[in-house]
Amino acid sequence: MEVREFDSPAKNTWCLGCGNFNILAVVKQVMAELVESGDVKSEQIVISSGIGCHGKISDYIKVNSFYCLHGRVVPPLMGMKVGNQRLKVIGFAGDGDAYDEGVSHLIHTARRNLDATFIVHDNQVFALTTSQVTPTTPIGFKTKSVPKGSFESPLNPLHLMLACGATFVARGFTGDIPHLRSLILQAVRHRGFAFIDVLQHCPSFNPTLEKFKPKVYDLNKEGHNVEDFAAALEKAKEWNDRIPIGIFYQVKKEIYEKQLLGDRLLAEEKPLPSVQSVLQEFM
Amino acid sequence: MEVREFDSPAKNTWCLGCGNFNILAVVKQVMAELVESGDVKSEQIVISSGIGCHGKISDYIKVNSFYCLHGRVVPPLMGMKVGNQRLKVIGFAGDGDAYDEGVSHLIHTARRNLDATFIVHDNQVFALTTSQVTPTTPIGFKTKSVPKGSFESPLNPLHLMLACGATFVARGFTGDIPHLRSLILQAVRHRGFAFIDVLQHCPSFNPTLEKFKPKVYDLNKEGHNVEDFAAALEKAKEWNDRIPIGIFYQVKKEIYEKQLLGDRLLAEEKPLPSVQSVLQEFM
Amino acid sequence: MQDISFLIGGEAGDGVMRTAELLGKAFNRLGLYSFVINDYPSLIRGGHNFCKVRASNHQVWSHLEAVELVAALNQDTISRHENELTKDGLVLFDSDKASYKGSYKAYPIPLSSMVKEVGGIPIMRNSAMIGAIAHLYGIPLEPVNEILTWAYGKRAEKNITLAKMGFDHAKQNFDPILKLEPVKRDPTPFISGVEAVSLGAVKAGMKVYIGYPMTPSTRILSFMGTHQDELGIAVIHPENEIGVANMALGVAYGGARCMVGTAGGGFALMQEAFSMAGQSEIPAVFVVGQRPAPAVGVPTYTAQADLRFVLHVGHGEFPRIVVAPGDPEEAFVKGGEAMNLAWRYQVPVVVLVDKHLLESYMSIAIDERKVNVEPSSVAESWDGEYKRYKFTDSGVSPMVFPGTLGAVVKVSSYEHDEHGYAIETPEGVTNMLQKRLRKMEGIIEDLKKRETVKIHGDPKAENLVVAWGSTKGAALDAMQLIDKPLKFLQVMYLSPFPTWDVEDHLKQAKDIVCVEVNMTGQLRSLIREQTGHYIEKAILKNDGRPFDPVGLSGKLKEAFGWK
Amino acid sequence: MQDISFLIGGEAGDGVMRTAELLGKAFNRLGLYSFVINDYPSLIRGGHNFCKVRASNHQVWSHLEAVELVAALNQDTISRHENELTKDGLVLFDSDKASYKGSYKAYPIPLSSMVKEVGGIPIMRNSAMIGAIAHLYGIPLEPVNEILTWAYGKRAEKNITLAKMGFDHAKQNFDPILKLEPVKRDPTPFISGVEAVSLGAVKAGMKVYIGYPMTPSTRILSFMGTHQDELGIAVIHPENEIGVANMALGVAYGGARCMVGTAGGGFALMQEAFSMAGQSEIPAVFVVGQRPAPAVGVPTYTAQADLRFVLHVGHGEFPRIVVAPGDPEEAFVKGGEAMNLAWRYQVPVVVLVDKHLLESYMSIAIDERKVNVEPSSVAESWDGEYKRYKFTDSGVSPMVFPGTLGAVVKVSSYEHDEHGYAIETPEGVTNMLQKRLRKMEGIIEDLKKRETVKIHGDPKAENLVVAWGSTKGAALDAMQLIDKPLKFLQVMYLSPFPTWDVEDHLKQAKDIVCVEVNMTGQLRSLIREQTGHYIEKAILKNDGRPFDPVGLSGKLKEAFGWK
Ligand SMILES: Cc1ncc(C[n+]2csc(CCOP(=O)(O)OP(=O)(O)O)c2C)c(N)n1
Ligand SMILES: Cc1ncc(C[n+]2csc(CCOP(=O)(O)OP(=O)(O)O)c2C)c(N)n1
Ligand code: SF4
Ligand code: SF4
Ligand SMILES: [Mg+2]
Ligand SMILES: [Mg+2]
Repeated sequence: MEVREFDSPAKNTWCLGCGNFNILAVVKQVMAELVESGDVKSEQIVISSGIGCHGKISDYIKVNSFYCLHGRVVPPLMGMKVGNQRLKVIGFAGDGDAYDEGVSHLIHTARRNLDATFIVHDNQVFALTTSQVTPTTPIGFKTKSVPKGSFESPLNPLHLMLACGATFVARGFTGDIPHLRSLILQAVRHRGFAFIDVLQHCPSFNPTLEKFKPKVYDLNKEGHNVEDFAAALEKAKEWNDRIPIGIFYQVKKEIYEKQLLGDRLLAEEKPLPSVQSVLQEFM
Repeated sequence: MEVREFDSPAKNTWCLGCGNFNILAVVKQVMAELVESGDVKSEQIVISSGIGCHGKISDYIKVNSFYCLHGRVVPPLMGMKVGNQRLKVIGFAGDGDAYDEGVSHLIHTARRNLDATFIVHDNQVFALTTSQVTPTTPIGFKTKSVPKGSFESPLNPLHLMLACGATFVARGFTGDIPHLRSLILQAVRHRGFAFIDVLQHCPSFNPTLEKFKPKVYDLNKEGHNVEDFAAALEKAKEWNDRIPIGIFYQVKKEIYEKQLLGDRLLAEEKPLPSVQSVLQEFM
Repeated sequence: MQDISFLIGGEAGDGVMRTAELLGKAFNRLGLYSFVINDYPSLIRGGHNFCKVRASNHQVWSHLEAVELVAALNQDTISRHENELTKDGLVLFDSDKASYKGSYKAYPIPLSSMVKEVGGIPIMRNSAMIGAIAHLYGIPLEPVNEILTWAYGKRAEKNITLAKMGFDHAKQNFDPILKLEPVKRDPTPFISGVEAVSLGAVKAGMKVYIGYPMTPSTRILSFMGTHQDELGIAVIHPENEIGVANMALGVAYGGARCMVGTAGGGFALMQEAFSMAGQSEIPAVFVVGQRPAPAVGVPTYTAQADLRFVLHVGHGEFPRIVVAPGDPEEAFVKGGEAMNLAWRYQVPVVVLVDKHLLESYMSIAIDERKVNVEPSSVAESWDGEYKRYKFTDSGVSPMVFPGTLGAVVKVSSYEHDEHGYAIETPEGVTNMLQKRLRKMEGIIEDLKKRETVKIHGDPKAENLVVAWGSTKGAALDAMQLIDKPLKFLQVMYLSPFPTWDVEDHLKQAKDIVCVEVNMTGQLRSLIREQTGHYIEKAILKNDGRPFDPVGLSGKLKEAFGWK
Repeated sequence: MQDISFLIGGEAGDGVMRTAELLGKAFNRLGLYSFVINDYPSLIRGGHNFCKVRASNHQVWSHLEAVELVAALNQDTISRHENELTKDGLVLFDSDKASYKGSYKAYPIPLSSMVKEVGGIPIMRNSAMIGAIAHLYGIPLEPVNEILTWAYGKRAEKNITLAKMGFDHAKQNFDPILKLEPVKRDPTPFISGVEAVSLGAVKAGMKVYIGYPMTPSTRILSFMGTHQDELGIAVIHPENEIGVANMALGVAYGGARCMVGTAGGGFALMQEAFSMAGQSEIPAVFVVGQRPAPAVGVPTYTAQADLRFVLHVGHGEFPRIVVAPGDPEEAFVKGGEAMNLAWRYQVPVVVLVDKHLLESYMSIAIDERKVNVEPSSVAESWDGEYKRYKFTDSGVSPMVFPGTLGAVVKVSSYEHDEHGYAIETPEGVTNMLQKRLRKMEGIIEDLKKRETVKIHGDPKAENLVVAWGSTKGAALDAMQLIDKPLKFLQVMYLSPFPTWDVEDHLKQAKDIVCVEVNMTGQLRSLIREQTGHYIEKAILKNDGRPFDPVGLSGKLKEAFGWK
């Protein structure tokens, strides 16, 4: 399968140089590779996205998509997997989307270990609504609603996901495309809830590319043991001159839908022909 | 101030032997002590509670109260502190309340370090709706909605709160009243967001008293350093033959309302007499 | 005509509801028609619970407020309910726990001692009480024992012994009230709205039920959960109602029929997702159980005060269907219809019920052939590139699911073009909005072939009662008590509003009274909005309790000037 | 009469809106009446943005769809808007970026080169464009320079140079369109609904604003945020709308006046808290900005399709007030009134606005004396034990805040007694429900003394136009274009519905047309529900765009049979 078969007719309206382009490019490559390698058929892939600049990715890939309400990327993913376990689902959310409006779904779906990939376009800002603070906005960041600078301590999404039992916890960076590509591919191949917080460059409101580039390093090249939970926590806290990217933690665990359904494929099951036996109980 | 001045005329309808009685008793003592010691005046105390068995505590203490919607204990607390910084506010939530319906508020208010105490009556079950699973229900627990037993990995509330930056993270146990009393007193005196997950015995649906009693120990008596974040995380994971209770973590940090308002007391401020100067900008 | 009515009361945890249901079931098996209403506060133990049980040799639709017997497991029950007794009323009570010195006849029975005697546990007092009640109504022990065996299986033995002890004690000490005559009739279930609406949905193809517990819909979750294997469904209880509703959209997008259940407060949280169902044209069925509100309100009681709220949920304009069944049989049929309509027209559908309908049990015939999986708008094939939102005359676009070879299925919360890509042009917006609104025409034509209202009583009567939902029961029974010609228009579909079925009745009527369990006359306002017809007379209340037929008949007579 | 209308267009990020606003402001300072509407898609850079600017020597209430000048920063603007030009229309464009060979007169101007010449940045093209436009409308450079200095402060210099270059180039090459005559009049602000509603609330005592960003209410958050110090308020942007609404209840409970702002989708999430405000009787003001829905819809455009949704938000029955201002002055007054009413009657109040009202700027007089902090229901003292929900004739209970010596202030989401303790008895429930509903009577009496509707045009005319909200502007301007007697009833209060002010006009009218930016005729249905009067004629649309006065006047004439 060619990458360009995923090209959509929708006009792309992201700003020049936006990190979302890199995520988009990489995701299309990953999908092509998945199809090519026989992991999945293209019609079985479903993406879902929130509302925000990131969300437009649903329009920018010609593949099944569920363009959600703001903050609600996760529940439809869970629903569609319950309806049809065979689907390969990938969610894209903004940091506002994932950590503000929709954080309850994220927490619990991680805990349940739904077999889904969840990619956060973390530009540390509500971009589409023209710049307001999100849970990952750094202290001091100025916006119209906080003209003197944000004073709320940011959330650490990796730590949050580790605390909630996600079975694949990673960080990507739009400034390192090959790394991001390999990361997303691994996430999508992970059986269980795979979470990637992607440091996403937003030239218009939070141009972090040059700031993060010199700091970022691949922790998987430095002998980090992805099965060591404590080490993962330790690494998740690192945010100074060095910013680790890569897989922080990965573990095997039975997935939600198998536990709920076994091998049943509800979307293809015939309706129950009669409820008489249950009605009988009430006689 | 006498404890019984907090007695309310409402008829108590908790089941015999319910752990909520112990929380209620202890909280009234703590309030009396706070007033007695001059920390706060009784009219400045406000409690707030969610919907569930626990929530009835709002009716059972004769003190200012905000009996919330299910899951919404935290936002009104934040609102009232913004309106009047001088209030001493204590929230009571159920595990369903705090970790399911309302978890987004909890996470972010912990991060902001609102000066509030938040006590979770964690009976690992939706009690008032006659027993369904919550995020802390253990695997295998059977209810009508999951007759074969719950299979979702429970959430670790202490770890969650540590990950979100709460400045006081503790666990109490309704089977150890003196300890609970001292814990709540310390929480209420903590300046910042003080979180206590209380293992609450529910004789009707989840009678854990005898199960937990032999396992529970006070980690503060075993040389635990409450300022050591890593140690706190480690202890938060302990849940086997031994279950630690006490303060896991405590740290000093500026509180939200001070950063937002300085010393302003909005409820008592006069209205702005004129908006002419701002209107002038539009001339 | 035989028509009995009694009350059983005790503390929460005493097993009152179970007992009442078992008795109702026993009467039902005898061929009588029974009705059981429960009344309990929002707590687990210790508060006062009671049930009213009615049984008759003709169909009954409601409980009666007045009872001829108060069966009390505790003192509290007597003091609370003595005043509900009819003139020759009796007080049957556990003489180990309570005493009675009032003006009604006292029937003391040492239930607790009996339990002690057989080495049972306190909850078994109920079985002895059942035995005593059986005697009072002239029922032999066999059917009672059958029910106890059905209920307690292997553990039934002591209960059977106790039933006999209660029966014998009563026989020796108390005069029977009457001898109930068993009736020969086709057996019907003794069932509540909870089970009926659930089974209707399943019969219409439901594969997934999602709910976050909230009275009065919690029992749907419980019923679906305990019967998930027999029904071949998956049951999910997720983190909150917002998750529930958005998940349900995912299930349907994935290709499986799904229903969710909640109450007013939970439904308030689902509004954005409801609007999303409208925008994305994903079939979704919401069972909304009313209870007194606003906010948490009076959680374990009943109301019909969310009609307007439900009719207008969700921002923006899009077709939605709202149907309000009035009894378990209608809950079964309309529950199934809701699912079928959702999938044929790709719209959100609300099944609007209330605590009284959901939790009260009654004998009622349910013909499962009335509900089947009807043809939906799922496509087998299509021309050219697949378009999820293809413009069609009907406004309904053929639907396929992800996983379909050759189709890219894009749904969106944004206004979109036929393929599902976001758009903003005035023409594009108008076309898609109108495509969706156009579906209403098809829905209306469809509903014209279904039962949207029911006419009860004398179809030629000039005096008209209008009501909806569970008030049907009290209204039907009240009409039995009025010896004047009376017609009762029961409105089942609220959106789209069936003016075609309603208007003539309004025009023909000389005098109309609208009866609702709300204080603002919501159906009345809807009728005025939809037909211009203003119904001047209304019987309204909103105190958590359903209407009582006797009280209602009095109010109706007064309203019609008949007394 | 002078009445100019032109369009400025470019890419998102080109600074089109700022330019239009500066021009509008410049006209306003000259004593002209200006109106600026913006039109932009939901994206940050690169999409097409444009504004229409209108100015006149008499009050204008709306933009005009047709323009005599298209001022284009890019090629796209020309191709998209050429067709909106009037017969003698002109195309002014950056000749470094675009070319024009069409049938209208071309006014090429090398804006980019000019910017390069002075070493400026691309966004400064606007200043040269402003200079050129000034020439076309016969405006001297002084007022333009003043505005540029006001806008850019110390950084204004290059902009001023560019304005002169643009002006000079235009003067040498283009014939002016006309010479605008400055008008002597009392200065008025040039302001949008965003600022007006904010200032109204502040003037009425608002101390806290809480919002989660959502178009079109995001700008309220921005305005409140940037002006928080001057206004003496605290501004909070929390985790989500559910947090927003519940927090707002906490603020008011704590004793400070609070307002929140959102759009339809966010308001959908606030419904449960809205119902809680009703139950707990906590004053709360919600500004709801409409945009095309359902779901995310068309986020940056306008609509009036959430009327029914807003009227019936929240489960249960409780009094609520809904007011829809039609212009910034009314937004100021009604924003303040909303706050005062909320605090006098302890009810939730919705200020229902839309993108068009919130974001369009116009010259309009605002008299700040019209809004003051009115007496509220806050108590200074009370008899006996304090009762938060004391039964009173008016239904309003004196309110105090925590921290008050001797008062225990208990609020509850449950149905409750006078002290705030949960109750379940039928009498208790009825009494408290009726106490709350009783407040509606006081509210109605109060509103009878306020302006609930406005009558525009000829009060004796037999032909009546009915509209609400921002459609006021187009309706007023359309009436200017119709030379027949016409009356326009603008409905401002939607709940409680001011039948007392509405009914007579409906009865007096011979022919009525209702105009709304929705497809289902929501005000029309409300009027039928509330008065029984069915307005047969309606002019409806819901394509994201407000009505254009010229187009509307044509449709009105048609509807009234005048052409
Ligand atoms: C319920 C709801 N609230 C608010 C909005 C408005 N809104 C649209 S995008 C957005 C923020 C997006 O931020 P983020 O998720 O970080 O995405 P980004 O634009 O940065 O990619 C908000 C608040 C909405 N669409 N729905
Ligand atoms: C929005 C909403 N959803 C659901 C409910 C129903 N409800 C009442 S109590 C409760 C669960 C309470 O569980 P928990 O918070 O653990 O409290 P507990 O009863 O165990 O003390 C639920 C789901 C509600 N009141 N509101
Ligand atoms: S605003 Fe930021 S995130 Fe949005 S498209 Fe532009 S650069 Fe990308
Ligand atoms: S059900 Fe459990 S939590 Fe609720 S009152 Fe009874 S024992 Fe306590
Ligand atoms: Mg973002
Ligand atoms: Mg609990």
